[in-house]
Amino acid sequence: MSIIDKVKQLISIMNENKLSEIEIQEDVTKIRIKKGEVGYIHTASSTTIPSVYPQQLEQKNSVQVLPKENENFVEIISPMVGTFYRANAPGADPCVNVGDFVNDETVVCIIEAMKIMNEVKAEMAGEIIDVYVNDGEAVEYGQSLFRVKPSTK
Amino acid sequence: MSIIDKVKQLISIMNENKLSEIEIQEDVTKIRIKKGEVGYIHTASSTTIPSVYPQQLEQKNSVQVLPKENENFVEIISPMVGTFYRANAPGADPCVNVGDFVNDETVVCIIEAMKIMNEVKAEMAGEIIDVYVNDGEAVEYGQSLFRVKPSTK
Amino acid sequence: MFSRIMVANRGEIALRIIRACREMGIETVAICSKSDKNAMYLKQADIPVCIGPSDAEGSYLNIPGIISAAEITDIEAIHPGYGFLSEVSHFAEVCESSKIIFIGPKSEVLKKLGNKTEARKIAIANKIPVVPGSESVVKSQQQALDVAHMIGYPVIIKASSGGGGRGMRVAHNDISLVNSLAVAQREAEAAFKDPSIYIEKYIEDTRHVEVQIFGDNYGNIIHLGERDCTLQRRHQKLIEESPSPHISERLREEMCKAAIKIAKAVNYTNAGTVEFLVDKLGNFYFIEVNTRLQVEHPVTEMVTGIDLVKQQIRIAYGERLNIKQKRVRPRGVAIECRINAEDPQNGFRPNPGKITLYNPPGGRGVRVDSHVYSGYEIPPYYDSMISKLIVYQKTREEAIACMKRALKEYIIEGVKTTIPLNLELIAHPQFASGNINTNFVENLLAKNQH
Amino acid sequence: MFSRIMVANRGEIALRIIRACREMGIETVAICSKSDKNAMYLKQADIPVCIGPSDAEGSYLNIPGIISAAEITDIEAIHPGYGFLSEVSHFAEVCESSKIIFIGPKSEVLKKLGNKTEARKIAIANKIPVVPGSESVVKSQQQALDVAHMIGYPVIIKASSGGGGRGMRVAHNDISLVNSLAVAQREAEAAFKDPSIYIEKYIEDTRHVEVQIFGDNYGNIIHLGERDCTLQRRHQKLIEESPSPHISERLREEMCKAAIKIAKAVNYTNAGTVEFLVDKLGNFYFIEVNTRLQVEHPVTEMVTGIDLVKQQIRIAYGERLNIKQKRVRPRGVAIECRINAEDPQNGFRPNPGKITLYNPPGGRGVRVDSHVYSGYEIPPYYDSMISKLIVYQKTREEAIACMKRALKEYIIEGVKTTIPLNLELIAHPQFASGNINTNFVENLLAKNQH
Repeated sequence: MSIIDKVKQLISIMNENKLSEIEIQEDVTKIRIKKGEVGYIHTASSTTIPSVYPQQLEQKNSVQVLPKENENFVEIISPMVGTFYRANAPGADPCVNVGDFVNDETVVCIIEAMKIMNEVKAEMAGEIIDVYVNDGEAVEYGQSLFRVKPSTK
Repeated sequence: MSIIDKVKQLISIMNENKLSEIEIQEDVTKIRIKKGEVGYIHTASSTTIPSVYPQQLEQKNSVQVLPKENENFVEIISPMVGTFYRANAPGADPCVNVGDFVNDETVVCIIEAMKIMNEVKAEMAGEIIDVYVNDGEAVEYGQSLFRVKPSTK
Repeated sequence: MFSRIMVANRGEIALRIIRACREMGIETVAICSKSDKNAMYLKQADIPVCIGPSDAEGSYLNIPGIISAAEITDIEAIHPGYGFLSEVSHFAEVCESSKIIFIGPKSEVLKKLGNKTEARKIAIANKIPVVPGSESVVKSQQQALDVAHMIGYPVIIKASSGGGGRGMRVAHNDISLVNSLAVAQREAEAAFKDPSIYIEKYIEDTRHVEVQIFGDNYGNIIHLGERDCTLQRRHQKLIEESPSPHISERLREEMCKAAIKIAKAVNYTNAGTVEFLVDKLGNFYFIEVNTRLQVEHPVTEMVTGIDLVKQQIRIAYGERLNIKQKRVRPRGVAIECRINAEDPQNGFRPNPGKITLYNPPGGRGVRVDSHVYSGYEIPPYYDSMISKLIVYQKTREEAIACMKRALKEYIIEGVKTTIPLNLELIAHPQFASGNINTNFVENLLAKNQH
Repeated sequence: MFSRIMVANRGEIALRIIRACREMGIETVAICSKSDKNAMYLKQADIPVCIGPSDAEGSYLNIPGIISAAEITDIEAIHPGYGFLSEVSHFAEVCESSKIIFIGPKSEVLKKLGNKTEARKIAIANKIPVVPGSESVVKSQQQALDVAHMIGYPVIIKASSGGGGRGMRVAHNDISLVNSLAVAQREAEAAFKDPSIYIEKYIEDTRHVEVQIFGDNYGNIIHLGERDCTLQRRHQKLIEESPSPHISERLREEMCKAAIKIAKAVNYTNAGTVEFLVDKLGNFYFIEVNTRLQVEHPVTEMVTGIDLVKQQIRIAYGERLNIKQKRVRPRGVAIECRINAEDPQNGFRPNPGKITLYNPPGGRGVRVDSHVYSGYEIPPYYDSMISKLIVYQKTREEAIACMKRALKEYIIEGVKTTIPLNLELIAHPQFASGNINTNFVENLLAKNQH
């Protein structure tokens, strides 16, 4: 059963039972549905969750899908903590610039950790839209480095 | 199915079913959609409020309207802390019994506080349906004493 | 030992007393008003009894209700906490005549010391220095002016039955004295049902230092050192500490001796506090005796290692004081900050409401006395104090550093609190130097506004 | 003093160290994994740095990541806390070669004492009694049987690189020894990447007593008294206290002397703990040295008044020990309960999840060391300990009463915890009597099931 089918089935269960909210989690699949009717008093979803609460979004790889407003873009994120360099060597040209097209194997930057220069690859195909970090700046694990417009397949 | 298609499908499901929120997660993909309508009032409702939270229900007088399921009944509540007596004097008949009809001025019981006998009046007209407290038992302020079916006017 | 006692109070001090009882194996009856009925701290009591409506008149000040609840729950003693009925001699009298032990001094001592003019006379008779002023209640405007002219301006007008800094007004000349007089009397009438006022020389640049005393029913009286409560806003204490950073060892000894002298003069029993003003020259003046547990008692507990509430209960039960004066050796430094739900942006107006997130500080050297929690609704009917944060360290410098980090950790969302004000005060170099007086906070607040 | 140090740990101990630094005016860099990134305690650090994914291998055990983060944040020293890299000599070595001060003993001391067979040899050479057993790593099944026959059953199999009670198995005869051997080696390989094991006589009816030691870089070594950690479940400590209710004054002195002897033998620096078994006859046996801060260090802090973490930092900076041995005078009684998010109904399986309501106890004598709060999500990747509740009172009886009331006050909703188990243990008459051994908890749990 596809996830959409599951959602549909859940909604009919909700309607039958006059539920206002349902949340299920199976392994890595999580579904949460909520109904609000006019005049209904309901939570603004996360309103009761203070800003300090942890949001656990695990990244399995170095590419991150951006939320709604940027649905067409993805980000290349840092796979380690270290110092970000745009070029392979001091004085050399940057590995990539805005407007460059990259593919899975394109080296987009270098991150130095413990005197070791680690190449970071794009791991996707697309166009570099933005570079978030300046040359020589420190980056942490999971930090966004580049914004990329993926190539349509 | 692309993520965009999924989102579109989910939104139409939401519209059809008047949902206010939907959240799904599959592997590393997580989608959450929320609808807000103008003029909506929302609070944390009661779902997130633990049982220990105070509920401030002020009683202005000694009559209490019961919640939904008993909409046709009201309660006479204790105006003070003390010892509950059903009769005016030891051995005497109870002031009221189940089935008796009372009015504003009917004395329904006595509450002894600091050796003083305080008469409690019905402050309403109706039929005594139930007596919650046994003769000689301690009662606290605001405790329900009698259930009454009010006379229809 | 008692098997069951009643706690006739609410909030943090009720919880404080319930905690002591639980540790002593004594059952507790906790009274509450309608609006406190579901407060979480009541779950720590063995028997919670709702005795009246939200307003304090009908509940926490309702003597017949309290005694009636005491009778139906069959308790042996009542701990009144602070505030509410704790210093009301009539309440102690009613307890005494109902054969209930009032955990505090005898009613006649409450009566004697509760009237400040009387207390002052006792001090004078015992050669304890007092602030120059009217020897008794000022009855007319002319008498007030005469007293003011004799002792010289500025003068301070105080309510005879006052307490907690309420009902006090300073006058700098005849006109302000005449004006303040009427207002002070009206305020005293409203707050204490007693319009009597008296007049004292207003001593500027003062420190507020108080001595904790303890007496048993067998004539033994000791002191547990002093607390410094100089940091006040409108005569309301904000930050208290022990030992006082303001006084010399010799002055400390003199004041403690004076405190014991007054206590002995009235055959004082149970816990009490003798309050003094100290001027910048190191002269001290008796102000009054607080015949109850103080809000700031934890700082004394930290430096002496003595549990004041348990001690109160033991003494009320009839035990002898098991602490010899020379074995009371305060060590280290304790500081307490009062956290009030008040809005500093709005003249410190009480800010009741729901605490959406509550996360108290913890770790080494930190004690929190509070009854609130995430989701607690602060009722609008009572005091705005919602927590006391106490730290204990070896030195004052370390205590200040610890208080600073604890205040920074303290999270209370949903209502405005005095945490930022406390942080500003505790981090102020003048506080660190110890060179402050009772006007420090108001001067600082006035400066902040410019 | 250092101006900036890194805390290479997570949870309550990271918060504990950050608190000490804040009080000392030292900036902190706190590393975290992806799943701890938004943990509230990180807001207390000056610079939080996410160094890797949720699994500890990629984050809290990721030496290159930690050193890289140290380089970009320009820190002077690293506090490793307990667990994770705290006892990994290679990590201390890397720090040393990167000119970063490792807040702990020197790497060669970690290496020497980290291997239990080595540590045992040092003890024997210094005439400290040890449990009879294999003098070194047991390499074959036959060797294991030979050792067992020589010292007699029951015997205990331990991982050379083990710690925290993991990788231990008791065998009562040849068959169970042969079976346990293979399992123990596999477990040791999985847990510590080192399958080496050794065998000791299993001493029944034992108490676990450990001595806190402290050395500076100038050869001064002192002890801070003992902690009793007899209350364990599967070799995992549950409740710790100081002083030990099990030992005589003479035994205490002997053990403390032995601890210092071992520390001197290896030129021990910074904080460490020498662990002993005590049998019912009052004989003691050296087990191992924990070359780091212990989970249960707060009980020593309470009775000695010394902040162990601040002391560690000062000594690592190069300060001399400013405490003379004879001025260390423990007073009072401290007890700690570990609160784990575990389900006692399900074999104490870790119970991660969201804490919907969190309300820690407070008041006199109560210390809470915890990083959690209402709304905190316990990640499933790490240790299940979410809080340490410590009480401090004058007598053991009072400490037990205080712990009882504090545990009863403690509210953690949303996940199952060991609070009820702690309450059962602390309220048990046998715990009060002090007459327990390391099997007490398991015997009690077994009894509960019938």
